[in-house]
Amino acid sequence: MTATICDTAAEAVDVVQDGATVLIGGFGMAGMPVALVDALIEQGASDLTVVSNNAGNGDTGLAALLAKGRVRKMVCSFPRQSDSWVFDGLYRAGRIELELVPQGNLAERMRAAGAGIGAFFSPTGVGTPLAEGKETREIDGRTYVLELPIRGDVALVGAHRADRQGNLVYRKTARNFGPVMATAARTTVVQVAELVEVGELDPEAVVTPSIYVDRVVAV
Amino acid sequence: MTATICDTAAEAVDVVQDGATVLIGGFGMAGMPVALVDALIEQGASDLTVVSNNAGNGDTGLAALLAKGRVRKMVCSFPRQSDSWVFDGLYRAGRIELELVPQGNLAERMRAAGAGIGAFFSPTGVGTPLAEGKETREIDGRTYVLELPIRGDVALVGAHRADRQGNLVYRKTARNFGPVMATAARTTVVQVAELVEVGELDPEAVVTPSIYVDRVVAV
Amino acid sequence: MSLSKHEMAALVARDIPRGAYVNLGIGQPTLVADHLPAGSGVVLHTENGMLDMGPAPADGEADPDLTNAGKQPVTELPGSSYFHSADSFAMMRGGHLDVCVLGAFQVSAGGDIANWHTGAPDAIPAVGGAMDLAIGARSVFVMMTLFAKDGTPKLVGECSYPLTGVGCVDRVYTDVATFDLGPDGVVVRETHGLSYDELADRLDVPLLRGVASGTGR
Amino acid sequence: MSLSKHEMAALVARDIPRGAYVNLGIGQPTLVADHLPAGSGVVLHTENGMLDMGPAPADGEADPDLTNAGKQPVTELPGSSYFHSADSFAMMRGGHLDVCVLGAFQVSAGGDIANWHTGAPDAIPAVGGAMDLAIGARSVFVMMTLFAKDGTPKLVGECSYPLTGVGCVDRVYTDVATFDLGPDGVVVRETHGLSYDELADRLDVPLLRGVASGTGR
Repeated sequence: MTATICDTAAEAVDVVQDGATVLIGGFGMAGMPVALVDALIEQGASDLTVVSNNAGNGDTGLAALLAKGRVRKMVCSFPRQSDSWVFDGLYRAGRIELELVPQGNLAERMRAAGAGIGAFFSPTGVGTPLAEGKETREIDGRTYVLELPIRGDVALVGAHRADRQGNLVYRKTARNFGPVMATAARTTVVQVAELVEVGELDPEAVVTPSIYVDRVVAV
Repeated sequence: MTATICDTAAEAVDVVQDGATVLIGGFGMAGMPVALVDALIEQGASDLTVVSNNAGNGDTGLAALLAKGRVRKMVCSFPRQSDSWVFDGLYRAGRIELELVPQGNLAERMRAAGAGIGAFFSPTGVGTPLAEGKETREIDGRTYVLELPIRGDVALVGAHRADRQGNLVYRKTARNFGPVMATAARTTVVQVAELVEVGELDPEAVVTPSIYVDRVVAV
Repeated sequence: MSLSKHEMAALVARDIPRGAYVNLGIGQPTLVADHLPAGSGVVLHTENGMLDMGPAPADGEADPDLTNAGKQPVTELPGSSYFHSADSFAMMRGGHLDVCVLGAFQVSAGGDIANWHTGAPDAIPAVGGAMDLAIGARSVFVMMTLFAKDGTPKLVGECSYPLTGVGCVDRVYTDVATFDLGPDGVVVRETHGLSYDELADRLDVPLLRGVASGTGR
Repeated sequence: MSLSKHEMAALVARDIPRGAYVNLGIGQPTLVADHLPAGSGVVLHTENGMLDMGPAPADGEADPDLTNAGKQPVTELPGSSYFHSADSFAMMRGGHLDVCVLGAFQVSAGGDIANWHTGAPDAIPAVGGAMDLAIGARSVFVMMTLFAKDGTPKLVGECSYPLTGVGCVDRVYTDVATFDLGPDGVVVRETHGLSYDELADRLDVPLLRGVASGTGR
C-alpha cells in the first residue's frame, strides 16, 4: 500500500511493539535516523532486538536507546568505536546480548530477507569464529558458509528526500544500509530532510521505490 | 582496472573466444546491444553459450547470431515470442540446446555470480518441472530450491550514457538485465548512445559503477 | 449471462484495494488497468523493471526503451521509478506486491497454477516471470474462462499441465463464476448466468457456497 | 634502517597497478592514498558505499553525509558513484576490487590473517568489513610492523589470534622486510635494515630468498 505521510516522528514510530526486531539505518551517524530513534525512546517499546551496523555513538540516538535499557540484543558488525561507551558498559556488565556479523553478511542477510531468498552460501567468515556452528559447503572448489535472512518488524531509515508516494533518494555515503533495510522489514518508517510532490524525483535516480516505504515524516 | 574506450564495436568484442559464455542484455529489443551483437557475428566466435532473457527477435541481432549457427546453447526465460522464428526453427530441428530458467532466478543467479554468492535457496519454481533434479530444502516452513550462479566470460550490455571512466546510466526499462550482467562477467563490454567526460554523470544516479565495466564503445 | 473479458476485468479491478501495488500478467490481465477507477492510487509494476507504469502512449509516441513485460509500449507516470531485473524480481519474490493477476491454462482446487506450458511435444517452452509472480505476490488472482474450448473445466482437482506454482492462487475470476481458494476448499463467491448447482454439476471439484460479493472488500 | 609508516605506505603505493580499484583498510593503510602518484588513475573504494573517494576536505568543509569506512570526512572526485551496503559488499565479495590493503595483528605463512580481535576476555569484538575485504579482493596486501612491542614476530606459522580470513593474504609489507606468500612458501622480496640471515633468525617460519624489487611490477 502506498505510504502514509506522518506529521510527527512520534506518530511514525507508534507501530513498534515490545519485543520487536528493529532495523536502524546509518553507518555511524551518516544516515542515522536520529529523530525516529528519539521518538522510539519516547514511545517506550522495550525488549527490542536492534540490527544496525554500529552500536551507538556518544550519548544520543541509538546510544540513548541502549542507555534506557530498551534493547535486549544488538546485531551489528562494529560495536566498538571511540565513542561507544554506552554499549561498551552494557556489554561488559553482561546486560546486553551481541550477535556480531561481518558487515557484508549483515547487509546480504537483510537483502535476502527483502528478496525472498531462503538462505545463501557466503564465502565471508569461513574458518573464523563468526562461522562456528554454521553449515558449510564446498562449491566449485571454494568453501562457503550458509547464512540466513535477517527480517525486521520495523525499519527506521534516514533518507534525504521523499516524494508523497514514498519514493526515496539518499545523500552521498548516508545511503549505506537504508535501501537494504527498507526492503527487509514488515513496516518501513523513513525520516527525510525534505518531502516533495509526486513527480519531482527523477525516476532514473530513485534509490528506494515507494513499494518499500510505509511511513514518511519530514524532520 | 579502469575501462578502455574502444573506437569500434569490432575492437570491443575481440575478446570473445570460441566456446565462451556470453551474457547479452536486453528484454526483447529494449537494452539489446545490437551493435555489439552485430560485431560478434562479424568476429566469428562460435560454439557459444548465450545467456539472455529472450532468444532473439526477427532476423537481426541475437536472432542473426543464432541463424549463423554460432550458438550451441541458449540460457533464457522466454524464447517463444511472436517473432522468434529463428530460435523456434533451430530448437524444433534439435540444433540448439535450451536451458529454461524462470526470469527471477535468471537475474538472481547472475547477481549471485557478481556478488560472490556460492548458491542460494529460491522459492521460485519449487514443485515445477524447472526445479526437477535440483536440491530442495524447507526453511522456516517454506520449500526452496538451490540455485547456482551463472557466470559469463563476456557480457555485452547496452546502456544509455557512459563517462570515460566507465560509469553507466541506462534509459527507462532498457535498464533491465544490463546492470546485473555487468557484474557477472569476467569482461564487460558496453555500447552506449553517448560518451561523456568524467564528472558529467550525477554520482547519486550512476547505476553501474565503473568497476564493472571493461570496454566502452559509443555507437 | 456469462461475462465478457472486460466485465471480468472490471470485477478484478473492483477487488483491488486502494493504493495497492499490482502486477498484471501478460494478455487478458492487462485489461484490468482500464477498469481501475480514477484516483484509486493503484501502482502498477512491470517485471522488466518499473513501478507506476502508465497506459499505452498516443499514436506515434511509442518509446522503444519504455515497454511492459509483454514488450508493448507504455508510458511513465509521476511517481515512476526504474530498477534492474534482479531488483525487480527481488521485489516480486520478497512478497512486496499486494496483488498479481495471471492468466492460466488450469488452476487446481489446492491453488496450484499451470500457465506456462501446454506440455505438447512440439511446443517451445517459455516461462518468463510467471513462476516468480505466482509465488511472490501476497494475493494471486487468476483470470480465465472456466471451460476450455472443448468444454473441459480449467478449475480441476489436480493440474494435468506442467505447474507454474504450487498452492499459491487465492482467487479465480472466470466468465461464469468467481472462486476463493482457501484452507476449507473452493468457495463460490458469485456466479454469472449459471446456478450454483449447474456449476457444481459441471466441475469435478467439491464446491462450497460463499456469500455473493458485489461491493469489493 | 627500518621503514617509517610513510615509507611503508610509499612501497605499497608503488606496487599498486595503474587504474586499479583499491580499498585501503582503516588505520595505517589509509596512508597509502598520500603516496599514489598523480595520474595513477587508481580508484579508491570505501565499503560504506562509494567509489572514487577523494582526500579529506579542507578545514571547515566536512560533510557529515560523506565519510570513509573509518567515519572520517572525505570528498567526492569526478567519476564518483554511491551505492548501498549490499551492493558495496557484493562488489567486494564478488572479487571486483583489484587490491585491498589491511592492517593485521598476525599473518601466517599460509596467508591466514588475524586483524579483528585480540581474543582478550574483556575486549569488545568488532569486525566491520574486515572479513569481506580479506576474502574478496583479488590481491590482499597487509601492512604491519614485523614485530610486536614485546618483540614477538607477527608473521607466524599459525595465527594464535582469532582469524579474519583463511589463506587469503598475498603480500606483507613490514618495517623491516616485504614478503610474498605463495604456494612455495614465504618469499623475502626485500629487507630494510636487516640482512636476510638476521630476518631468518628472528622468525619461526621458513623463508625463501626472493629478488629484491624496487621498481614495482
